[in-house]
Amino acid sequence: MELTGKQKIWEKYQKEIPSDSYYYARSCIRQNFWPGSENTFIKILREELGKDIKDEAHHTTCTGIAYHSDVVPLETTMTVVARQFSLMSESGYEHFVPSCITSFGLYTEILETWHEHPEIEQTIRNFLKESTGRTFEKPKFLIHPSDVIYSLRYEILKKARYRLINIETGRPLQCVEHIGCHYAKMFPDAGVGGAEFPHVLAGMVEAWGGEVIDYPERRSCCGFGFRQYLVQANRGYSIANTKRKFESMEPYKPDLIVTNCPGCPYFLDRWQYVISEMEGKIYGGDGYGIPALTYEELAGLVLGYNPWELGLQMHQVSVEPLLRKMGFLYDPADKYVVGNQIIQDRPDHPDVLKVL
Amino acid sequence: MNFVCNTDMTERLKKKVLIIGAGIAGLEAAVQLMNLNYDVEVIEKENFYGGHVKQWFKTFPDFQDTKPLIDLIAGKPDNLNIHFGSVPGFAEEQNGIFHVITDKNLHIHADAVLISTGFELFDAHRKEEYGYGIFNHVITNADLESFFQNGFPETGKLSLRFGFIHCVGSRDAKAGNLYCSKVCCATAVKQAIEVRQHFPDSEVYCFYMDMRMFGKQYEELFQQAQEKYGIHFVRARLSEVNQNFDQSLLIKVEDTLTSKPMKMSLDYIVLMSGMEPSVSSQSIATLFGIALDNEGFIKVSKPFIAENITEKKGLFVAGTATGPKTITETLNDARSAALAVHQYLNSK
Amino acid sequence: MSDKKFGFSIHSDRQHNLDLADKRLYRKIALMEPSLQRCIFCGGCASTCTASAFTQMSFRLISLHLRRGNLKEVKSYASKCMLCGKCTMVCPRDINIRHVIVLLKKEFSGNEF
Amino acid sequence: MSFDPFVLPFLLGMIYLLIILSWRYFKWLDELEVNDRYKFIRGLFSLNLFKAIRDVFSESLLHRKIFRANFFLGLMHMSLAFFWFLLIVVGSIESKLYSKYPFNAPHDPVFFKFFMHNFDQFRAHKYFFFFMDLFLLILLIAVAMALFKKFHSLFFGMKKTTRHRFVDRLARIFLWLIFPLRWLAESATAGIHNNGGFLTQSTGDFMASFMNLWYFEYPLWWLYSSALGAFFVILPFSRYMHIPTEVLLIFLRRFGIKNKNEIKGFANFEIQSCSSCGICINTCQMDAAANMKGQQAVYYLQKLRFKRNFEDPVFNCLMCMRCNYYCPVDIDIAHLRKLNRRKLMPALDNDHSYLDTAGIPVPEVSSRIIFFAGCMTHLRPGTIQAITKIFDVAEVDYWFADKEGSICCGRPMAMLGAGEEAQTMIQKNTQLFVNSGAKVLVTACPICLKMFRESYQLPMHVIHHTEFLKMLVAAKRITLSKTDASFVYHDPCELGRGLGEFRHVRELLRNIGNPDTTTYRKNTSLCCGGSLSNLKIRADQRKKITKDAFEKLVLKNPDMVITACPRCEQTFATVADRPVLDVSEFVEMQMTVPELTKPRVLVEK
Repeated sequence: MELTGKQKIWEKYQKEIPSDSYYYARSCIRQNFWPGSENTFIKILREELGKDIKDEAHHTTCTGIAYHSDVVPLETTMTVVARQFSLMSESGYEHFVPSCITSFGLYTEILETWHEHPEIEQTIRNFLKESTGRTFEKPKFLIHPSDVIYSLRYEILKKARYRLINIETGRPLQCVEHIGCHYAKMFPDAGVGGAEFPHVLAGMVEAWGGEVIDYPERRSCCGFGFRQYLVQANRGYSIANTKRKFESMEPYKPDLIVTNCPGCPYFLDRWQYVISEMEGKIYGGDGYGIPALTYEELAGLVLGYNPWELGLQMHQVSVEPLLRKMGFLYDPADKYVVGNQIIQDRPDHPDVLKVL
Repeated sequence: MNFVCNTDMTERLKKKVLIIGAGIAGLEAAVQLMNLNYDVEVIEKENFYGGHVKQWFKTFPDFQDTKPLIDLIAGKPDNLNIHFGSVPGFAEEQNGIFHVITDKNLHIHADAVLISTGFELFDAHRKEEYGYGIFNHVITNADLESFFQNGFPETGKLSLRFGFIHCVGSRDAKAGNLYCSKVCCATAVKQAIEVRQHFPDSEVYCFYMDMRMFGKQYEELFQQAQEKYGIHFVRARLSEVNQNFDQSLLIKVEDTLTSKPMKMSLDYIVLMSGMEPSVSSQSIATLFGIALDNEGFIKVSKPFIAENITEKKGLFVAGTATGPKTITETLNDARSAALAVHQYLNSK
Repeated sequence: MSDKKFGFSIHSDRQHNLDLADKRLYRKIALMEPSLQRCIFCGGCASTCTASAFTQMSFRLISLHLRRGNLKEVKSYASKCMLCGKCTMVCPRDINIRHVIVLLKKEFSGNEF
Repeated sequence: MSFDPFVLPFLLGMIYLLIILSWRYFKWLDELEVNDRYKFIRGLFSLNLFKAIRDVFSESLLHRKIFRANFFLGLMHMSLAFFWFLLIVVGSIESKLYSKYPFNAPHDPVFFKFFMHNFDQFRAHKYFFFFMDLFLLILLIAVAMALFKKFHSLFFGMKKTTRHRFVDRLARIFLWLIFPLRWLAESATAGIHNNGGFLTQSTGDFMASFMNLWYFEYPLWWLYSSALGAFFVILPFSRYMHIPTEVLLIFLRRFGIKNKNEIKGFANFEIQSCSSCGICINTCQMDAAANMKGQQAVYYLQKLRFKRNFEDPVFNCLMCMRCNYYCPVDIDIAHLRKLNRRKLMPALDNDHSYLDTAGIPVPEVSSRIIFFAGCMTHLRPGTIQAITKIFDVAEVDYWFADKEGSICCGRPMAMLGAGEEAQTMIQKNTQLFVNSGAKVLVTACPICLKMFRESYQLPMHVIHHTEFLKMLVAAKRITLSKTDASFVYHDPCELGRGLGEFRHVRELLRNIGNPDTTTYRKNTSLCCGGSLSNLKIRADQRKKITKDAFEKLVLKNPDMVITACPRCEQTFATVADRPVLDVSEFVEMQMTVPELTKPRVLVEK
């Protein structure tokens, strides 16, 4: 593979990323999938990098998941999004940073639609006026938090206490990066590095010492796919997609998977358990599986945050083997400590997947 | 094909024709016009004549060597005065005389100008998903022709699996070209046979949407490829290329005849790049102020009956500058353009 | 493997992997009847086939599944053939289809396939 | 009973030969089925015995059938066989008369001249000497002709001759040496004891003039005897096994014994009586037109006899049965091929269960006549249209059974030797015909016709549409007008040689014009090359045969080619440069229908 070929493509898809004053729109499902991630993002920006990020409480879900599941019509979603924008401009910000990839894709799609059909924008303005009496300004920049982390990856490197290097072998950790489809597949220019070879996560991994694996099924879907997993009858289709990805990445023996979307890490993590139960197959990590992290968790680990504050105990696939590879000093007992009391009822152990 | 015409034209002042582009179209037109006793001057941006065909290894369907073919067309090259490495910088027309200044500051006054700037091969980089320039064994038809001439890079493995991908940059809205470049199917079959001859125990697949083997002996070549060389033809449209753990290339297609998705690994992928309007013909069109058709080729004044005439008097066009053509069609087009120039200069 | 019930199972991967396809039979038949390689899967044979009026029988699919290594389908289709030879009469590529069918049956009655 | 050591090779060879032949014949006769054995024994005491002897005389000795292929070829074989027979018979009479004792040793007549020198008390010796020398002279001429044929076989009408095996060539050399050696031996003795006839005496005197015969006489007799002995030793393993075996074959045939479904018993007799003469090579179009080697009957029988791989000649044969017709020994080669097709054909394990649920069309109103076009005729809509139009004009009350398509009659599968596995199709079609309650089944395809007649048990009269059209004309249901366009009629193999039907079509066509304007007609008709029973032939080879057959068919440049089989029609159409019509289309053209004044002329004269 010729890296120069990829770099040529990345040069074509450069994206301007503002360096400060972000209006952060939290994700509706990421908080219960990975509760630590969003707080880590805000903590890194504010405490580590001294950025101004507005974590405003009045914004709602972007209804993207409902729109993609055909539950909510597009006009309603547009009006909700318009209200988000009005909250942003009301609190004096111009750069809108939606935490979830699906939202990012939705906002890009809506802004693109308004750009192409101004008349729709006008009707949405009337809807918003009628329903909430609000007006809104379109954000100057719509960027995804992984873009922000990507653009600040070297600042984070300066403050890093660990590298993505395997302590025993000294070789860089083999990292699979999986980009949420709604990030750049629909609007290649909206993503860093375009649709085919996005650079946003690869940039972070390479910056922090890891090595990116380019396995054949790198671009296919992680298995999340909204309606596929909502309806139980379809779940077999969703998990089949995930299985194909793991079959394809297995020869490369990846140490971790980094993602930038709410659903991908969740399904790449949980389906490993289900596949192991159904087919008795575990893809690597000598029986412990391959940990699937969000980029905020990864950044947190590189910065040396306490893994249990990052919420890594919420993962099905144990993260401890990865921590050991990175030489991470952590206290295993803290795993089930919340505040000052220890949680007694522990999740029972799966039959096949080894868990620490 | 040279015929000398010795009518009364010899006495009057010799008229001059400027030909832009010394590909086979330009060469053929130059030779024909010189036989008609015109003074011909040719500008060529490269430093060799023969254009694309010169860089080709063998023609189809008869596997003829291209170099002798070009020598045949060019006849006695020394009395063709060709200015190599020069491009028209400025052009204007006053009462029938074209005044052209090249970027090397060469001034040419001609009674008629023939544009034969040819085509450009579609840049396969633009089909990012096919990984040209990213995976090292993804090559184009042009690369393969040069490999045949100057040898293959060391491949190590002997039983190679080759995959020819038809319609790269042609018949493809994503690549911006809806038209069919018409010669790539025959070229693919020819190259597939050459690969089988070059690597006797290689396995060769061709992935096509339709096999457009329209010319004489093309279908026979296709049958020979199937039966004699055992080349497999799969009706499928390549979606993306990835790389396996062992550096071989994994392709994903739908086998449309069994309506099932299919994948396979290949050692070489040959992208059959199609013909695109060349940048030089577009810049020359703007230079002379003539229009392009909606595919970007030079617009001819009337289809069928005036394919060599542009909307500007005295300005003619020949060859693949107006659209994809085979070698035969290009040469015929050049001869008819020479005739059109001749009729124009006689009536002037 | 655990006996937990999930209420759904993993859909089997419909993607055909040509690398793993068993092409031995196709190569063997193509050696004995080279005209088979000229097949362009136009379906002329399937359209005139007397058996296809009554059941799922198409030599186009036999020729295709043979190349793809799906020998189960090939065997089931070939068993429907009446050997009447009409396909051989309409094939635009002059393929000796009846000979291919008989060769297939010989191979299937042998122990290798 | 005189004796000398030199007779030993002859004697031992003779005894060895008799033992081998009797052992083989006994084995084969033993393989005959029980009722065939009774037929054989009954035959020995019946009139057929004399008919058989007459056949032996006309075939084994005079080789009458070879004369039909080529006069000189016949002459050569006749003179060799018949006069050698006379030499033996007359020789033994001569030696018995001389010794006045009815029995003598087998070698006496052969070496008679060596032992017996003075003949004064044997008054008739002059005539014997004359005839014996005459026979010997003819035999020598025959051997000379055989040698000449080796270098100029075309003179004998043989474009191609058989590539013989080494053993056959060796046996032939010994056979050719026998008579010259006898001649030299007898001449040497005549030179010394002048007991020769006109030929041997003159040669003897001539030899005596320049060499001392005393040295040469004895060795010559040794050579003559060992040539005979060697020939007898090799004979059972060579093509000359044909000499004794064909005689027995003729007897078996006369006694009504026929081929069964296995390569044993009668089949062995047929196989061993093939003399590899090679006549079948020239008649085989696969060789003549497509230059295909090794499939002809002679090679197939050779491979069959010497247990070599005969898979190719078995399946790579058009089964047009031209070699059957031309074979001077009348071997049923097509049947022998079909037997091995059944053996070599893989198990088809057909799953025709889908036919059980397939509906059987039934006529709304039952009619006496069923018309079954046949699946290949559906590829010739012109024929179907013509037949239905004729039936309408003639107001024939018929039911078009396979209007919407049909189940294959099973013959193409049977031709490959897998007849039993076509049972489901046969039963289904039988039900179709029986349910309809018709009395006459008319089909347009000779291939179906042969199958319905031979492998179906149909309670109805099965005829070809040409025969039915003839009946319509005879019954004045349709009237035909003469044509001034010239045409040639091609006899399809399955209808002509296959079923022996030549008369009906000709009587029908005579109402229109002269059908016999080609030398290739009736039994000698050429195969169109489209036959389905050849499994392995390539398309380009087929095309060569079709082209060659068509060119020979239109030698006299007729305006049209008429045939009676959809397969021939379609095959010829691919190479034809003029219209190729089915008989029905031709009849429909020439039919004068009351309101249609002028017949539709296809070719302007």
